[in-house]
Amino acid sequence: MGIDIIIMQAFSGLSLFTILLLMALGLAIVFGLMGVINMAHGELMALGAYVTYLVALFFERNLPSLMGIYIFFAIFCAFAATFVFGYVLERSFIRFFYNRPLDTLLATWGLSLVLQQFYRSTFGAQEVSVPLASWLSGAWEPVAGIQLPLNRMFIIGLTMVVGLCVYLMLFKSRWGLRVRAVTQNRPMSAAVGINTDRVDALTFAVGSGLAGIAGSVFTMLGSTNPGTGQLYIVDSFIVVVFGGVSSLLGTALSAFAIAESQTAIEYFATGTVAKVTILLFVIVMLYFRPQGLFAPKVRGA
Amino acid sequence: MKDLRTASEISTYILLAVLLLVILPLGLDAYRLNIVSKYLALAFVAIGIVLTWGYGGILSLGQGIFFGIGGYLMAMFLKLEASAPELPDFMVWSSVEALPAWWVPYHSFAFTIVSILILPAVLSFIFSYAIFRKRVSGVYFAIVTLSLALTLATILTGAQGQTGGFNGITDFNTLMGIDIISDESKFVLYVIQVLMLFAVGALVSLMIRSRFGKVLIAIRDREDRVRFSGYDTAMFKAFAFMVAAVLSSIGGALYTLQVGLIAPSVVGVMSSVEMVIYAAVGGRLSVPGAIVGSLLVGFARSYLSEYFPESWLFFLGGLFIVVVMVIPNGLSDLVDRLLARIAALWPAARKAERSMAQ
Amino acid sequence: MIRITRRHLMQSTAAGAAAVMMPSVLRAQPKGVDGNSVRLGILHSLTGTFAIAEASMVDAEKLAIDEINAAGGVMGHKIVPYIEDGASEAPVFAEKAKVLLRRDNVAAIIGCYSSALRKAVLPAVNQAKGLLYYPTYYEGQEIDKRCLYTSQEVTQSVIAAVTWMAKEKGKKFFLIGSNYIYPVTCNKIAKPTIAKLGGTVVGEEYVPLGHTEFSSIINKIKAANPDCIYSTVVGGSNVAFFKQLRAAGLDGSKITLLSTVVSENEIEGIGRDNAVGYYACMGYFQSIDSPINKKFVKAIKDKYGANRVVGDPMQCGYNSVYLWKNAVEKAKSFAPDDVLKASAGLEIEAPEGTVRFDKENHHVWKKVRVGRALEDGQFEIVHETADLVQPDPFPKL
Amino acid sequence: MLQVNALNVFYGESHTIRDVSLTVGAHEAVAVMGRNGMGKTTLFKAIIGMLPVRSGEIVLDGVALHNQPSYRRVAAGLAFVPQGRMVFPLLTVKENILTGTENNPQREVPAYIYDYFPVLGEMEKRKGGNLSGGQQQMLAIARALVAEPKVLVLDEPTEGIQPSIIKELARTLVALRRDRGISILVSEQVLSFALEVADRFLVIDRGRIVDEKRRDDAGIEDIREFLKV
Repeated sequence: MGIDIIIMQAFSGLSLFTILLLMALGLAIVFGLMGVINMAHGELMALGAYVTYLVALFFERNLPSLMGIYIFFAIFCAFAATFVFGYVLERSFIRFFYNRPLDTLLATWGLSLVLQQFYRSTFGAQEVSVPLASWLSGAWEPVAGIQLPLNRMFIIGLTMVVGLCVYLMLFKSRWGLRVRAVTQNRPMSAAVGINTDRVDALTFAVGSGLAGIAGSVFTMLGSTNPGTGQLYIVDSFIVVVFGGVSSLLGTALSAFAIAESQTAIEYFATGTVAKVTILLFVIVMLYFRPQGLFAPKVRGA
Repeated sequence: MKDLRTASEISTYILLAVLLLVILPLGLDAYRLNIVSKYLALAFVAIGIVLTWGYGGILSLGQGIFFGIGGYLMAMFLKLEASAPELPDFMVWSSVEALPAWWVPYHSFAFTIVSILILPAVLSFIFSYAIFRKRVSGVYFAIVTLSLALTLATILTGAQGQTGGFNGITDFNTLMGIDIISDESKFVLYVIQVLMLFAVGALVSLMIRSRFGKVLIAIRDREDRVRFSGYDTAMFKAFAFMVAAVLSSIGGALYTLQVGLIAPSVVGVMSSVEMVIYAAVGGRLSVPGAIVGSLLVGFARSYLSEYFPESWLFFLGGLFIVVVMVIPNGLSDLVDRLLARIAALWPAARKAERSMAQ
Repeated sequence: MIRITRRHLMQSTAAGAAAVMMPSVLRAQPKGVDGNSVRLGILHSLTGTFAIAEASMVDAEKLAIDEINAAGGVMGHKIVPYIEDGASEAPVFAEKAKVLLRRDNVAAIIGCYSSALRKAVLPAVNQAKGLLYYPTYYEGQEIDKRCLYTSQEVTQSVIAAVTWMAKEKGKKFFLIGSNYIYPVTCNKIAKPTIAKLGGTVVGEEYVPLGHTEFSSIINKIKAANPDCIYSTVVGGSNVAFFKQLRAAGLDGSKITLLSTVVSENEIEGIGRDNAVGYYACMGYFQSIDSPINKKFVKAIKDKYGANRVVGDPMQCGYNSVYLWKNAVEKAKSFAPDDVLKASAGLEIEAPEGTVRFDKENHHVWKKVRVGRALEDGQFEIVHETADLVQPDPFPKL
Repeated sequence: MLQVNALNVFYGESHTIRDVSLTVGAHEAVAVMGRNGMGKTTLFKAIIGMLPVRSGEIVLDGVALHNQPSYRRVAAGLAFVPQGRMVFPLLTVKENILTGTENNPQREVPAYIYDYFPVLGEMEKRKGGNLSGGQQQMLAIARALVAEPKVLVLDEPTEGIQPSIIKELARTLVALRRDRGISILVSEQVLSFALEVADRFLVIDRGRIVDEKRRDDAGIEDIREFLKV
């Protein structure tokens, strides 16, 4: 195994890390912070992907000269669409379930079926494909023999930006302060004057919007079909739970750990072995640390 | 109120018995009856879910695991019988030269039956007792079991030479030399299955009414309080979970017999979650409700997908949402409330009558 | 997509009600025939994973039925399609097959996609003494007495594909497939064939079904540095595989990749840009230059829109209806046993050219072609077998 | 100023607060005295909106609040220091205080807060959960104070606090009332503390107000006896 392969493998791990992180960020907010188990989270990603597809179609037909940068509009639209959808969803549906986590799980599972069928009826059962801008296709070759795919580099960069934005919003903004307060003690937050209803709706919407961004970005790597969301949902949950609910840093570390081990195992064994090993490892870890690997030290009051 | 629930449960059993043993066999074609028996196999799982979720507050999204264990073990026996003395066909294609060691005991029917009952019991008890000892909460338990279901499905799909992979195990026609494809034997199986279902249902109903059931309910409502009173709550929960696992396994074995195949998709995440909805529709607090729920969802699935092949998922998804939002305790609760209202009217009505007479 | 007409709905409801009321003995008329119409079952996935492929197969099968009806039907009987959704799940396929055979009493079923689905359906078909046309390429290893296989079985495509690659592109092979029976069998046949041709296999990998993360596999391919990649990756994974392969710099100009599972239909999902320059080996390509194919493609586009493309499984579904019709007319009977008997050696002119049932093994003799994907999503045919290739479902390796 | 009229509250199935009426005037400090389980906390939670009111009214300066969510009541001029403090354990001291400024969002803690509670200034960056009980109590009061309330509602502020800190707490509350002109409604079991802070004393027993005394009333010490029983 040459040094070139080692470098490319390390890069693969890094890339998978950003993908898992992007996937899990929205869920970390919705599930980790709000405690809402949204089984339709994957379908929100699919929504982002379909919006990206529509934006691509629009540019292809009306603004072919701007095809090179459509992806930025697409990511924004995907975020906006899922944000709004998430907001409406929270107000009309999720908020009735705050004290019944297990029921939320079932109801949102039903929602995911409805959404899948909606996509199927609207976009057809076939895969839809989104064109990749020419500056994002191909690979960067710093030295001969090492090719680093440009679209993956783009995703790594974007994830960093998104991660930073989420960090700033949560820890440096008023909204973030409210969210963290509500997370820790909902009734007390209301009793200090925080409009918890609005915080809930906005938080859920932001989490959904992040799913939309993830879905939009994944069109560069994979396929979009009505069932796409199902591929992501369990992985996302595993990343969040493994990292320790209510810790974004934990989510990031857990995504990193899972990604690196998965790519390494995949290289030396097979994809199936990698997947099973990771799943079993996570389950065993959760047995020893049910609060997650990186749960915060200060326990709730 | 409690007597009323018992009364309504007993009358549901009687109605179900009439439906399953008289009306359906007379009214349905043999192939339709076979489809009913598919739902009834799932009803075993639903009864287990009533016990764990409804009364124990433990939601498992991995009942497919135990359903799969039962189903696969039964399929292994049937497949060995079908292909003896050769290797099962999928092993031949996957270049497996000799029968894997863990397959060998499944030449024996007795061993198969025993392991269908014992294996899930042992696995589920060890697993859940360990988890419950850690005081893992409901949501975590749901997600851990969901991941386990995914893991099992991945292993089954991946280990093709040993499990038949994605296609699963199919293509067997006899059980101990008896043809199981013919309508007659399917009918006999059906009757056996219905009787087993009633036996199991009665058993679980009794469990719920026993001291065990009372402690379980107390644990569901205030676990710490029960723990402080000196009970090993983890033991109670694990026991309930074990009973549910064995029921699922029995259901899986019957499913394999009735449907004639078992595959990872029957074991995985999707079907595991769907099993919960059977219990939810019927009422998570009612054992006969679980049977009714399985039948209703099954029928809805079959008929809607026949007449609305493109939009029936809307109905299925909508059903999840409506049940959870509008009738969280399911149909049986709706019926109970209705009965309670009628019962409340009854003495009042009689009193009114009497006063009129005076 | 398919729209169930109101009429069909009422018909099948009525039939269902009748079937429920009537003991089966009373319904002993010729199978599937009522008056001057005949019922044909179509059993594919309209929902779930396989809907991607199967929904368009239903379209092609319905086109064939319309054409036959417009031309006067089968022996004067109009074909009434009975369409059921198997939802990509084997148990549902088994259930729906029973509904079609026993409630609707169809004369034959055309359907199924993956082998799991077919294997779930066959016991029901055998029990009801029905007939199944199976229009998808598959791994062979089966000759069911009540099943007719109208697409290529694995030896027909794999041997042609590998031989062509070894002769034209190089002898170092990397085999990659999804982890299930079809790819495993393909590679089992590919390996001795490659050895016979003097080639070597430098890697063999299987990814879980639905896998979308290929970077480690691509690194393995790079490390092995093969001349040719033979791919049997299926479904949505293909999209990810092709996209990531290209992004990693291994596009069609740098490496030869040939798949036996990618047809024009899949290309639409993979994205034309991503597939350019890669090869596929199939019995049928939309670009086949023959009058009968042009007519077929035009009919599809007229009926379903100018953007529709036609792939191998669609065409095989379409052929299946004609193969059934011709067999019925040859047998002068709708009875499945007669149709089966008449099918041995039956030959038709299909869009892909001559297709002929083997005298014994229920599979078809057909030409096999290698095509190179172009920018418009079509394949340029670069190789075509000289003669019809013999089906050999149980090859001796 | 704050009027509670014929309030009835249920805690689960049990009728915990029965026809309670009370008023707190401008600049007034009122203490609700009672033993554990007599309904003090239920009453206060109902006043701030953490428990629903079955019947009765809560009116602040003519604005009816009993059907409003908690945050509206805070916006109208109530602020709450709950039993057990309930500071946000994972937020820093500064962040904890800032959560109270929803009526007038600020990025910095107003200077007067650290004048009253210098220790909080020193611990600005510590996590709320890592403070001692007394410090948490100060933090909870500071958090309520920055909302600039008309009426400060404190539920058992001395519970689980060292005697030395209790004295400091009493001094601070007196100073707050004097300097900032706010009214105080406090529930207590400790009469000595209440005597320092409040002018008027309501005695609550099994969900009803059974007695009322002023500080200089004869028999004020009877309350002590009552609390002991």
